[in-house]
Amino acid sequence: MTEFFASSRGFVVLLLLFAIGAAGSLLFNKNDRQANYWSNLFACAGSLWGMFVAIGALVAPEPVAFTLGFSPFSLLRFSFLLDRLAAFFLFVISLIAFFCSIYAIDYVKHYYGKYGIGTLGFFYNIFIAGMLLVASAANGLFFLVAWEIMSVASFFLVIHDRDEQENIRAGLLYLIMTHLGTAFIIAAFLLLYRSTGSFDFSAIQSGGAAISPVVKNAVFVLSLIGFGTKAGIIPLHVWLPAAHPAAPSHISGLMSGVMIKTGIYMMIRVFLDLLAPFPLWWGVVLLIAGAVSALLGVLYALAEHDIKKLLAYHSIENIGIILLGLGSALTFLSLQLPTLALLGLVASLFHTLNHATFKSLLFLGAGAVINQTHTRNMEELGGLIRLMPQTALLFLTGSMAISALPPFNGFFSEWLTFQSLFQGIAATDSRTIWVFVIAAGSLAFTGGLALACFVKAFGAVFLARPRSNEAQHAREPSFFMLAGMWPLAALSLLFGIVSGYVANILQDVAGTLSVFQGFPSPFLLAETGRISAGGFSFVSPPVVFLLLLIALFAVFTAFNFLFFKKQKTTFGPTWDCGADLTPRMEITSTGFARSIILIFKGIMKPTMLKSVECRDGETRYLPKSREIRLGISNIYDTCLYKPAQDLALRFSLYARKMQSGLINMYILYILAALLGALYFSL
Amino acid sequence: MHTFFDILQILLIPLASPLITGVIKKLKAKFQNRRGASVFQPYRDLWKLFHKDEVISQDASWIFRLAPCIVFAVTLAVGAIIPLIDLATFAAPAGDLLTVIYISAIGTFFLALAGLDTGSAFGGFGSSREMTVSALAEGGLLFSFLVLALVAGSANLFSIADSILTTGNFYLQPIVLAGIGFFIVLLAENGRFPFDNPATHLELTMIHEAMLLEYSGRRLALMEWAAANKLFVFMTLGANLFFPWGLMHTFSPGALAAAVVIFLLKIAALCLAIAFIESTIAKFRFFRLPDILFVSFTLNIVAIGLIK
Amino acid sequence: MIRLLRKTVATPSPLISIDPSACERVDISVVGREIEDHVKRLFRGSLAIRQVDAGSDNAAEQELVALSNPFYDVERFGVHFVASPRHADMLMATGPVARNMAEALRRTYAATPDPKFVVALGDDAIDGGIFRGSYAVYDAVKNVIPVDYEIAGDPPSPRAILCALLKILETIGANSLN
Amino acid sequence: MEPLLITGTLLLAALLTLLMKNLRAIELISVSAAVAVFIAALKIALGASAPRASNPDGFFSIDALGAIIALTIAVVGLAAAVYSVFYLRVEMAKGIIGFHRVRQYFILFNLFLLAMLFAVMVNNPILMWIAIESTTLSTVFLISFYDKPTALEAAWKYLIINSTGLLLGFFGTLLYFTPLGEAAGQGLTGWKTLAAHAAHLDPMIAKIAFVFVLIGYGTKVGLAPMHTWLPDAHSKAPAPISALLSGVLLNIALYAVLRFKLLTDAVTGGAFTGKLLLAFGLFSIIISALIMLTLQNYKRLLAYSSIENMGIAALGFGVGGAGVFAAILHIIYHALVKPALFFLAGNIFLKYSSTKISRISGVISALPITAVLFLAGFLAVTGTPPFGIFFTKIYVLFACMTMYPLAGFIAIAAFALLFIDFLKQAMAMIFGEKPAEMPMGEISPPLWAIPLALLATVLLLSFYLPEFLLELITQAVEKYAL
Repeated sequence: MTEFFASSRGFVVLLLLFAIGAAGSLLFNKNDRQANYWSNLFACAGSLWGMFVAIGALVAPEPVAFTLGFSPFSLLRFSFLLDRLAAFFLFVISLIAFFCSIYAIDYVKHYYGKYGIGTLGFFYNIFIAGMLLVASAANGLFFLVAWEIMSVASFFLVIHDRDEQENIRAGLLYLIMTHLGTAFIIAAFLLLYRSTGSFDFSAIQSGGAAISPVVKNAVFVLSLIGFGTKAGIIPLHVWLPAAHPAAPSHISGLMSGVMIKTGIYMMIRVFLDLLAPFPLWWGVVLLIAGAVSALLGVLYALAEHDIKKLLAYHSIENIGIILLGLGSALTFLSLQLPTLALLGLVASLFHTLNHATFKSLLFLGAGAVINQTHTRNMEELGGLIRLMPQTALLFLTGSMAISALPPFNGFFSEWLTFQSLFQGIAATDSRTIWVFVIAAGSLAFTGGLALACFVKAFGAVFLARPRSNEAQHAREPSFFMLAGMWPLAALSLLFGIVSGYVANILQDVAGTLSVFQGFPSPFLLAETGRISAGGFSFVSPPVVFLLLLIALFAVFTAFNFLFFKKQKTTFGPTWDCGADLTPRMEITSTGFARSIILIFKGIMKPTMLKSVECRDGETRYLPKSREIRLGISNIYDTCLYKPAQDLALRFSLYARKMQSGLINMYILYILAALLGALYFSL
Repeated sequence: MHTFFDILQILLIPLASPLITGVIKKLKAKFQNRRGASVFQPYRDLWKLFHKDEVISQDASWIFRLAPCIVFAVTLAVGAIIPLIDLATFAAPAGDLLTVIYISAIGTFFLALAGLDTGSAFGGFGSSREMTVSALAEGGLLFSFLVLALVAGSANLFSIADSILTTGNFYLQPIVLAGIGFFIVLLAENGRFPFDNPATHLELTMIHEAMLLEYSGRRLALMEWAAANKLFVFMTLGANLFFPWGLMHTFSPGALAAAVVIFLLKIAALCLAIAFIESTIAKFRFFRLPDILFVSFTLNIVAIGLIK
Repeated sequence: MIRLLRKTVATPSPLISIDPSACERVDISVVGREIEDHVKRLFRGSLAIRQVDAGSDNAAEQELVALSNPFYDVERFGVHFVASPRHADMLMATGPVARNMAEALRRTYAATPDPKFVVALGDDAIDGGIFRGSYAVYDAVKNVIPVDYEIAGDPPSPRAILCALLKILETIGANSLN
Repeated sequence: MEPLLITGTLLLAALLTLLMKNLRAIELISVSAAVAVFIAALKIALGASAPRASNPDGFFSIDALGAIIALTIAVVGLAAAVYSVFYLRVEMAKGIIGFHRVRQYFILFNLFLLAMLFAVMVNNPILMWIAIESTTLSTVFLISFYDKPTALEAAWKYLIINSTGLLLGFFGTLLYFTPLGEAAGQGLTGWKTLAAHAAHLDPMIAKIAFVFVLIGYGTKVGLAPMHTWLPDAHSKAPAPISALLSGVLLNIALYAVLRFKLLTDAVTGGAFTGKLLLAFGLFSIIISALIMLTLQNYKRLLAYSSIENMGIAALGFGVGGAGVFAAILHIIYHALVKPALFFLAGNIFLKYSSTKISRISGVISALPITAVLFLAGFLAVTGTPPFGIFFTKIYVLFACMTMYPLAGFIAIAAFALLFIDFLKQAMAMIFGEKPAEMPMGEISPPLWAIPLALLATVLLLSFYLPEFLLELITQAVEKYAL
């Protein structure tokens, strides 16, 4: 049975499901209801099928490779390779897409009559199919096609809510950035083609030894920038915090949960699979990029009061964490420490899976909140835990998982990442050790700051009293939205508890890469569900889970049912030194993060705007309202993108001067070109 | 026999922790030339609070009500998996230094959420400050343990203690530096001077207390108790990881007696150190605190450099 | 409010006034030891006091602060001051209750969990003292919240407060025996 | 046979139109002439794809590339004819033009088609030059169709610059005749004769000749810096004419350059001509990428995009190898996409009566289908998969990469910039608030159905090339790739 799924026929069925979903929803464009059900049910079915395909490819003894169709272009082959790495990413994509599609059934209802659901469903199906193709393509050109399809489809999803001018701008930025990234990727593949004479991954891989070091390094830099743009490495991240809030929430969940991971996938594929062996500095660069992204990502998240932007910045942070694992894997490989490299790679893969589950959960939860309150501004939310208890619990689960609190899954992948960094400190020489120290230090601070950030996010959205009228009338989301979120929360916990087994599977996945062939002695061992990093350290997820569960259960039981039961509990207003406590006096999300922002003001360059409006214009004694806005100046815009844009504009204006409108000048150009060409040719 | 120790291990922390706070208070009183309350006063406070009624804010959710249980359970759980007296307990297989750090972070997480839950202005900024301090303390905490792990070649706390115990103090300087780094974090995480004043009545300068202002009765008792537990856990970590001498390897009555006595001496010395610091320096301005925490981090980095 | 009124009406002999001028010359360590005994018996060894300033002139506060200094050191007797009425067993209200502070005082009372005692400290708190009759004050704490005990003095000295506290504890003990 | 038929049909159509007094009849004549031409061109293409079918020495002689270009002319001509009918009906209804203008339009339209096809089909460089020159003449009045001062100015520039350029081209052409000697006097000199004598060409003269031809016909191709007439002309002409100008006329001039390139290569080898083409192609791409960033007029945007695409084709022919294959395909795709875009621009113009980008917003509300198609066309023309231009660009790049990596990198950067330019401008037009008083909905179905058909054809051709087309391309590649 599994052979059927993981075969060309199984894959064609997979693509057909999405194609029918896409085509059907376009046909039903006139009827929102039909389009909704059609597109999302087919997306569900497709994702489910995708999971089967992935599992089939995971259990298959050999990588599944096949070619579909033909093309008029000799270099383009629709060839697929489902090795375990690809299968793993297929699985993650399908898994998240499945739950997001379930969620979408109810979520998109609020677009009825406003925007066409047909086009949404069309691009949604194309988008998922594009991601699946990206993960399974085995030919550079075919990959680029899939990559662009994914990007363009997601662009149309981002601008779906097109009446907001801001969303259009976000989509524009997104597509520009992603296209720039693609340009770099194209350059990288062309260089590879130049050296190996093929776009096929297998040919590139076998010809990898012949590539000169200069070209290899160039390919590394180009593809790091190219894929890094998609993944959201700082400073290439600028599109992420803009595009995620603009997109519908289930799209944000998919984009943040899995789409940006395709960048990671391709990095693994290109660096580890195609280009190995490589010099040490590759890994070091990745480690530094990861450290910077993780730390800055979480700091920017802290400064954010738009819930979806906050989550978007956390995606950047988590990409940084994934890169730390990947970077240590590369470093270890170039230091001839393959077992440690396997550890690092497993860490990054595991964090990829985990981040996909809890980040999509958080985005879906945020979507439920926004759907009810019609605002993304956390300063206007609050108190929703009473009105939306299930959503609150789900969001809390996601928050705990992303803050790496045991026994949720985020902790165990971060644990693995830490271990690989620790191993780097323990096992490498005196120069590289400092890179690992910096990386481990930034990861440690990242963990602490992420915790602070999610206290802020959860507190500002769900706790205390509602800060706006709309937040007072929120209601629990409807069935399918909850049905999409609950399993993700359950998975966050489950992947944590069984993380020993998951790590074992991932070790098999990572071990099939060519660089790990011929190295015995798996470093990670999961006996009785325990994850161990060699002799250095181990953690036993089930024991941790049971320990916490028993401790909590014992304390709770003793507290509530055994002792001191006869004390009365009364309810009263919150004590605030006798003052009238209004929701406006609650700490705001800006206020919460203020101290951290000010501590890191050297890095974050905060901008504080104070404005006071007075009742009496002259004396200014009686303020009517005060407003303080704490913002972060966007140094990437001011120092990187704005100058580049200005430069382009200046060149453009120079070039336009050419088109002066004077016919004499035009004729002069012709003569000048003639003379110039004659001069150079003779 | 082991079962007995296992139970002892679990119960020792919560049972003894109020005593530790009592002792520190007593020592502080002595430094101030006062007689001070009895060392058992914290037990009396808890006992009384458990018998009082509760007033809960009507804006509070289940987070506020459940948080004391979670915070307390977390300290219990952490207390169960650290080396206390015996190096061969059931707790050893649970995890390593990261597990301890991140499990205790659960407590901080819910404590801070509980501070936000009632919508009180004090609770809000208490949470904000607590999270700021604990976020910045995390680097120092992790790296001080990491120094030990690198010395010992293992990240398991029991193995660390064991290894340092058996190989002697070959790496004296790094361990001392890391120990100082850890001590700073201990003060920060437990809201002691110069980070926080545990006895303050001024809402505007509070960190830890501000989050508890809304609690009353038995939930307050549980929170206070959990705070005492946490302090004891940190002191135990400091005493048994950085100076592991006296820990019991294999059971024998003599070893047990020696272990208990030495452990108590170490804890007493730490209590004295904390009381001394609290009596001799003032609380720092909030925005000076990061500097101290970065000092802790830097000390540990230097220690790592010394090992290599 | 209604609950409060009903309670005010329902409680028999609500108020015990204590004039501590008699115990000016007693040894505070003796008084303290007795307080300690009572606190142990009545409050399980821990008496938490929340001081409420309801428009006081700060005289009484000075004296209360003095209780914590090394000379009086009430902490050794198991008595300590707390930061929130939620933590308190006893409210010590001072001042003649300025109109703006009345609501705060009521809320403080409501915020304190049972069992709780309210002590009006100083003449201002008992009957308005020198502020009595002013339009700006309610004259006495008992006009706003139910008061259990009163400690006279303008302001009472720390020694007097301690002495009165002992008497209060004795009364509470006697009541609880009944 | 077919060439004669084409010539005859179009001449006849022009004459009949001149005589007709009935609008419907004029429309019918033009459309049916276009259909006939299309069928004939298809037949030529099918015939040329059969091996050794054409007679290389007749009056008309069509090689594989010529057949491809003729077919694109016929396809776009047909589309433009149909589109013109409905486009002009709207303009007439608005009262902008009257019956006489329409008749004049169709006469010139047919002549224009005739000149283009004749240039491709005729087997003599001089006659080809004349035909190309007459395309200029026939379109001058189409460009100044609206009689506005700016339109007249554009037409004037078009005339002067092109004539100047073509004059240089003519000089270059004559230089190729120098080695003929005796043979020059015997009747019409076909390309084959020229090719046979090309080896005797003095290398110096060959180089000079090619430079003159390149600059001369390059003016018509729109290679920078000789492109200056193009944005003005394309933006002032009625949409269907812009479509023809941009989609196919440029190709014909490029085709002429290529034929001379073959002659030159026989003497100098491919490197010389290749480098020149590459340099001008790259320069065109860079210039258009830069200028498009700050344009304020969407028809000019499309015009500059044509310059860019001609640059890509020149680049492809210049680097040779796989580049030639890509360049030929690129010409085909571009010839279909660009007219579609001009038609859509025409729809927008009909609705908004302005070509300023700043005046256009909310097209997606005002003209939903046009907006969607415009987006699709934009994606197609900027080389986004699954549209074929993506592959042709990649192929050109990779041909570039193997020979001149630096040029490849510059081209990649320019393509990225071009995409950004186009995206920025298109987004500004398509989204946002539409003017309040503007009614919603398309103007008439054919106006969007034609570009839809063209785009669908491109999409189809991106994944499936019909047998005869593939054969033609293969032949053309064989001939033009060195």
